[in-house]
Amino acid sequence: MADIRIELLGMKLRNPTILASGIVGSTKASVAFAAANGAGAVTIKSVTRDRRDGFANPTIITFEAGMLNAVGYSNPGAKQAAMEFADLSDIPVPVIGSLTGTKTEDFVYVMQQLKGCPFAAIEMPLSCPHTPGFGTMAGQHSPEATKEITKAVVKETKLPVIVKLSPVIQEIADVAKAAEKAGAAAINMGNTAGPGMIINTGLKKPVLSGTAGGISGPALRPLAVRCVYDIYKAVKIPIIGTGGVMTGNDAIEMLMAGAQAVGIGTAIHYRGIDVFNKVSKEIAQFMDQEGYRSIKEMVGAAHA
Amino acid sequence: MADIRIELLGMKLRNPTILASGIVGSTKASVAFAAANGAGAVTIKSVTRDRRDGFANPTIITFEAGMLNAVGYSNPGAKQAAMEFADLSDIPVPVIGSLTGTKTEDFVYVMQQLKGCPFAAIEMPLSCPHTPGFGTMAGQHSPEATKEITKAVVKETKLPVIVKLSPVIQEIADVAKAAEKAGAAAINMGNTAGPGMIINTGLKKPVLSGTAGGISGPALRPLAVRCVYDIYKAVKIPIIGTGGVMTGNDAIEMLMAGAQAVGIGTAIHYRGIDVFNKVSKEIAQFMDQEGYRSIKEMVGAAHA
Amino acid sequence: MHDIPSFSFSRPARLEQPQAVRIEQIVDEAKNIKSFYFSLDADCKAGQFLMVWLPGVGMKPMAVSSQSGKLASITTAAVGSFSKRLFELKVGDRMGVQGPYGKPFDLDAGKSFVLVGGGYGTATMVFLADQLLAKNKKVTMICGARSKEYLLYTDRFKAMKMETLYCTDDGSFGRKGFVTQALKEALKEKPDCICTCGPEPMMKAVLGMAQEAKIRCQLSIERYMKCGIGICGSCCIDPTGERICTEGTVFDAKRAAALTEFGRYHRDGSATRHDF
Amino acid sequence: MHDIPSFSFSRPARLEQPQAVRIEQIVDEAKNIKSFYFSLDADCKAGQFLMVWLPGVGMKPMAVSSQSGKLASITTAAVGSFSKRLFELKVGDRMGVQGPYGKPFDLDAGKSFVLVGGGYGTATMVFLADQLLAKNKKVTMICGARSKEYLLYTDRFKAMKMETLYCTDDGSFGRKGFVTQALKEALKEKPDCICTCGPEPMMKAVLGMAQEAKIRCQLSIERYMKCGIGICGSCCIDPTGERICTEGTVFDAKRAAALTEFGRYHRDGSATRHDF
Ligand SMILES: Cc1cc2nc3c(=O)[nH]c(=O)nc-3n(C[C@H](O)[C@H](O)[C@H](O)COP(=O)(O)OP(=O)(O)OC[C@H]3O[C@@H](n4cnc5c(N)ncnc54)[C@H](O)[C@@H]3O)c2cc1C
Ligand SMILES: Cc1cc2nc3c(=O)[nH]c(=O)nc-3n(C[C@H](O)[C@H](O)[C@H](O)COP(=O)(O)OP(=O)(O)OC[C@H]3O[C@@H](n4cnc5c(N)ncnc54)[C@H](O)[C@@H]3O)c2cc1C
Ligand SMILES: Cc1cc2nc3c(=O)[nH]c(=O)nc-3n(C[C@H](O)[C@H](O)[C@H](O)COP(=O)(O)O)c2cc1C
Ligand SMILES: Cc1cc2nc3c(=O)[nH]c(=O)nc-3n(C[C@H](O)[C@H](O)[C@H](O)COP(=O)(O)O)c2cc1C
Ligand code: FES
Ligand code: FES
Repeated sequence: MADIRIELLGMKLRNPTILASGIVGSTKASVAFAAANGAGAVTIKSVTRDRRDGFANPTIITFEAGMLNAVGYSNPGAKQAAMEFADLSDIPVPVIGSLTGTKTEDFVYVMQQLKGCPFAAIEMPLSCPHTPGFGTMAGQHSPEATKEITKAVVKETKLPVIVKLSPVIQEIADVAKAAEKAGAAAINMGNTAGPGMIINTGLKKPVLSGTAGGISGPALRPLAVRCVYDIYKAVKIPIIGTGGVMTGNDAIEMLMAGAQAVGIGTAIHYRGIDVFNKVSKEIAQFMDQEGYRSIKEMVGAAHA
Repeated sequence: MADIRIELLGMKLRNPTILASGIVGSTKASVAFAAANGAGAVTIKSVTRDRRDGFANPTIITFEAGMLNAVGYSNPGAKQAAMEFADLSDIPVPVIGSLTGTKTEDFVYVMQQLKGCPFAAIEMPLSCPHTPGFGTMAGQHSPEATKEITKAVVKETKLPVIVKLSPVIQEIADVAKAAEKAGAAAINMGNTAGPGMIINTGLKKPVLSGTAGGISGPALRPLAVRCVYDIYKAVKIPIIGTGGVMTGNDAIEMLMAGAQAVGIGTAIHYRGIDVFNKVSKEIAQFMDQEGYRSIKEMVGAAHA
Repeated sequence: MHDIPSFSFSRPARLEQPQAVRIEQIVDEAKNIKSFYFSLDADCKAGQFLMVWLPGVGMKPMAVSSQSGKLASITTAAVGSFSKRLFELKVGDRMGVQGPYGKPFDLDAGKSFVLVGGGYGTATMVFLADQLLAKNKKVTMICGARSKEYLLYTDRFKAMKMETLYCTDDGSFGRKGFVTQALKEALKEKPDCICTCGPEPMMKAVLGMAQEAKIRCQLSIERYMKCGIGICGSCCIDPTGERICTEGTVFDAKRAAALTEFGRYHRDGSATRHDF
Repeated sequence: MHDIPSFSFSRPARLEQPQAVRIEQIVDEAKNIKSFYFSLDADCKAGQFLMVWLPGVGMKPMAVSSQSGKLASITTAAVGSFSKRLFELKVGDRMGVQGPYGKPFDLDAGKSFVLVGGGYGTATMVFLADQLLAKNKKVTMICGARSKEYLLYTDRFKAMKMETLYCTDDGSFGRKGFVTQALKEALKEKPDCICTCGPEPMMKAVLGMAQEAKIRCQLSIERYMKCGIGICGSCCIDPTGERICTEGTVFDAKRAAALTEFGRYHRDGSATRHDF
């Protein structure tokens, strides 16, 4: 069997699949569950300064091409999260902390609160498309804002900082370069697209209580792959390719576009919690058949 | 059976389905074929100043959630198109001319060339996501550029001018308002999203020769519906909802979001050229079951 | 034509979106408890739940309390903003319904069953009784409530071929006392399996008795639910992280006993902890 | 569970994307004509075509010239940039293949068939002969070429249970003259159906003869193709607008005769008209 282990930001991963932020992940047990089902690393659900209930339900629905969500960063707040993730010793894979905020100070505050948690890296979405005050709705996805927030958080921690971008910007390379310059250790490309809306024609209403929500799953993949491809040409820091990865072949598309690892979220709905095991197996199968000996050989191969 | 006829920009349509631009449409015969299969109106493929071969093949592929295309505005140029569409008397439905360009002068030039063609309206995409020099790659989707180009073309013709927008801008209402102010008679919302990329993992290359292409079909629908919903709140001119309409229910989602008619392109691949007949029948079926007597009653219903 | 493995997988056929259904019948079951009947084009099993959507209000998980042909029902207790708005609906009104979700009870866990229900958990138990009786199982139903006016389905139970034991805290109907009392007696007959759904302290007590008596036990557990489809994580339970909406709602005694959180605390929609 | 009609439709199961295949065998068929064999996990029928992708070069429609089990082939004439690059490939190299597409010949149009092929159109005819013979039909093959060195499949034909008539413009092999000459003679035996694929002027002549003789006729027509799947419109033909890739490639005499464009002009990738 092919060797599918990777090294990323000093983390040793048994395979290149990473649980994406916000798909389960509010509790230590929930990320442990993904780890028990094969994830190479896991990301917690993003934490904000204060406790948030998020949008009222419905918050998550599917359509024939993927998923729509407008959860709205529900989380117990930084202090409670710091307690929840204080001890990660029984989780067998690296745990990535995720934090977000409406203002730069909030990002810094949450980072300070989470300092005691034994995370392997810190991720920051600047890219949620559907929560007022956050991400693209607050302009955090511009090169300028990306630089400012990244700089402030990098100063606050010794951990590698992963900046998570939005696929909605066509000039995505500019944003990635801004993050790199500001000290980001890696790019997660990226968050959900849109936002999109589904209307129930019988009840004549948008289904999500937030009316519009981020698009994930198969519908998102070509967009995410293109963004990874564009960023790979622009920056030297590693890329985590996230968006619509369902199968080993999808993961390899991401790798060939330039990612060193892949985030997986929505696929849990399509293929079950053990999608991490399944995708890892499929990657190995592909490598055996095609004669690759390491994941590295495939990274960026589509650029040759 | 419910009455599914509509009036749009002075055109009388037997049903609210319109063949979208660039899905067949380079020849009179090809739009006649869509009309023969039930389209309420048809749009020709966009015409540019000079003849264009567009991108090399592959130009169109599908993925599990939709379609990717990077055709690149191949067309025989304004003069030849003017001859092709000089006489439309044997086409039983309104024909909408479509034109585009890299500069405002080009839009005006093509408009002048097509003056002799008996089109019922003129549409202009300012929104192609994958052709260098055009649409979003040239910034034509900004409110400012939209205003400038729309003004210039509106001055040149007595026909109603439909401006076709890109779903990639989150503040889409601003663009629609700019178009309305500049004299647009309607908004087509809208063009493909992305662009996206598919990599063939065996050959290690992006499949489209243009590397990235516009995303259409089911993957696009929630994005397009959300944009229609946002625009409906911002402008008074009618909206044509285009993007991923596959079924009668999808069409009604568009109507309830605020569209008065729907564009259909990619669905021809999923359901055949007679998708116009099928969707029209399904709309009527829905109306009968739910007790609607006219299309108008459904337009914007999701805003109540 | 693939030289390359394509790793196809079967996509879920169903869209996880609420569908508009029309309320066909509303039944007053008890004080502040109503059943809503509507036609549902899906097969439900006892232990499963539906997501019920009231536009502009919310969407909440509700156990299936019956299904006969296409007619299904939920039984709701009026406690807060959502359930109170649901109570305002009339026959002919519409609501959104999505599902069913969750792993159901194992109907083949034996020949004789004792069912223990409390509060609106009885909704799950009456539907389970329907399904067990259809399989010719022997069923004993034990229902608990504060007082007579809170007892559910008394007419439905009467029409079913099983023994039903009522317990009320104030003795206003059936025996006075907790369901555990009645269960103790019922266990003397050595049933093959105990099934329970209701307030968590009650279920915890039932679980303890079942383990002591070495009788098989299945529990339908509730946690805060947003998505119902295994994505949001709001229903994940400590320490395994299992999703009640997907790996549950039904757990057997062994798996339930491993849940350190069970009977002790739960989380709300922001994942903030609350003790029972 | 739908109160609302859901209008489901069956989605195409296949992704219309090129798949990487490995070239297993290359056969020199004639001057500047080669066949490429590769394994294909799809059933092809005569009259159908594949889209062949060479990354960085292009993607072109190519008729299926054989299929036996999983091994299929195309036969290509080296004429321009794409075909010349294809000729540089070696056994073991990879290319992309997508399809097959198009409506095939009707094999049940009779008991006896005359097949008329010219140029690489013979690729379609030899595959059709394979399929007709497998159905125990009587087949007469008529092949035309400029001269002996351009004649295709002479060995393959020899091994097939049918009569083959060769015509060369210069008389260097078989009879001297056009295929129409040979067809005239073959029609004396009153075949049930004529099938043809080749240069359009040739097909137009064959169509005329078939109509005159009142014999059923099927033609495989070519037009510029980009997508192969009925979307781009580059293959739409006047005056009906039918898509050769989807409503074709095979037309019967009546439908073909209605095509005012047939035998007169065609369009290139920009939809600019060119006369034949
Ligand atoms: C699997 C499952 C089955 C259920 N079946 C029924 C049933 O058959 N009948 C019935 O009346 N209720 C049922 N519930 C509870 C129901 O979902 C609601 O919690 C209840 O209707 C109260 O909502 P409310 O807005 O009216 O009151 P609130 O005041 O909003 O809530 C009252 C309490 O209900 C709980 N709750 C609120 N929202 C949720 C939620 N989304 N998920 C879980 N718990 C929540 C909380 O503990 C809260 O304190 C079930 C819950 C689950 C998880
Ligand atoms: C249904 C169908 C089946 C075909 N089968 C075969 C076959 O079995 N063997 C074979 O050698 N060729 C076949 N062709 C033609 C083939 O697709 C190419 O046209 C040919 O290979 C020339 O391409 P080139 O780039 O080498 O030359 P070019 O110099 O690019 O083109 C030469 C001529 O080929 C035609 N052509 C070019 N591109 C296309 C295109 N995309 N679609 C249609 N015509 C085009 C044009 O008339 C052009 O003038 C078929 C075409 C069609 C439509
Ligand atoms: C229900 C849901 C909740 C999410 N919450 C977060 C979040 O809290 N923080 C974040 O960075 N991304 C969040 N995301 C985005 C995912 O991490 C991921 O980037 C996106 O879903 C695309 O990947 P996928 O197609 O594999 O799901 C969320 C996505 C979903 C579907
Ligand atoms: C192959 C293809 C070519 C297209 N060409 C054009 C074009 O020339 N002009 C234009 O305005 N839109 C063009 N479009 C966009 C469509 O008109 C339509 O806006 C888009 O495909 C979304 O609708 P759909 O999902 O129904 O296809 C093209 C789309 C496709 C798929
Ligand atoms: S309710 Fe969302 S994971 Fe269970
Ligand atoms: S080749 Fe595109 S429609 Fe036929």
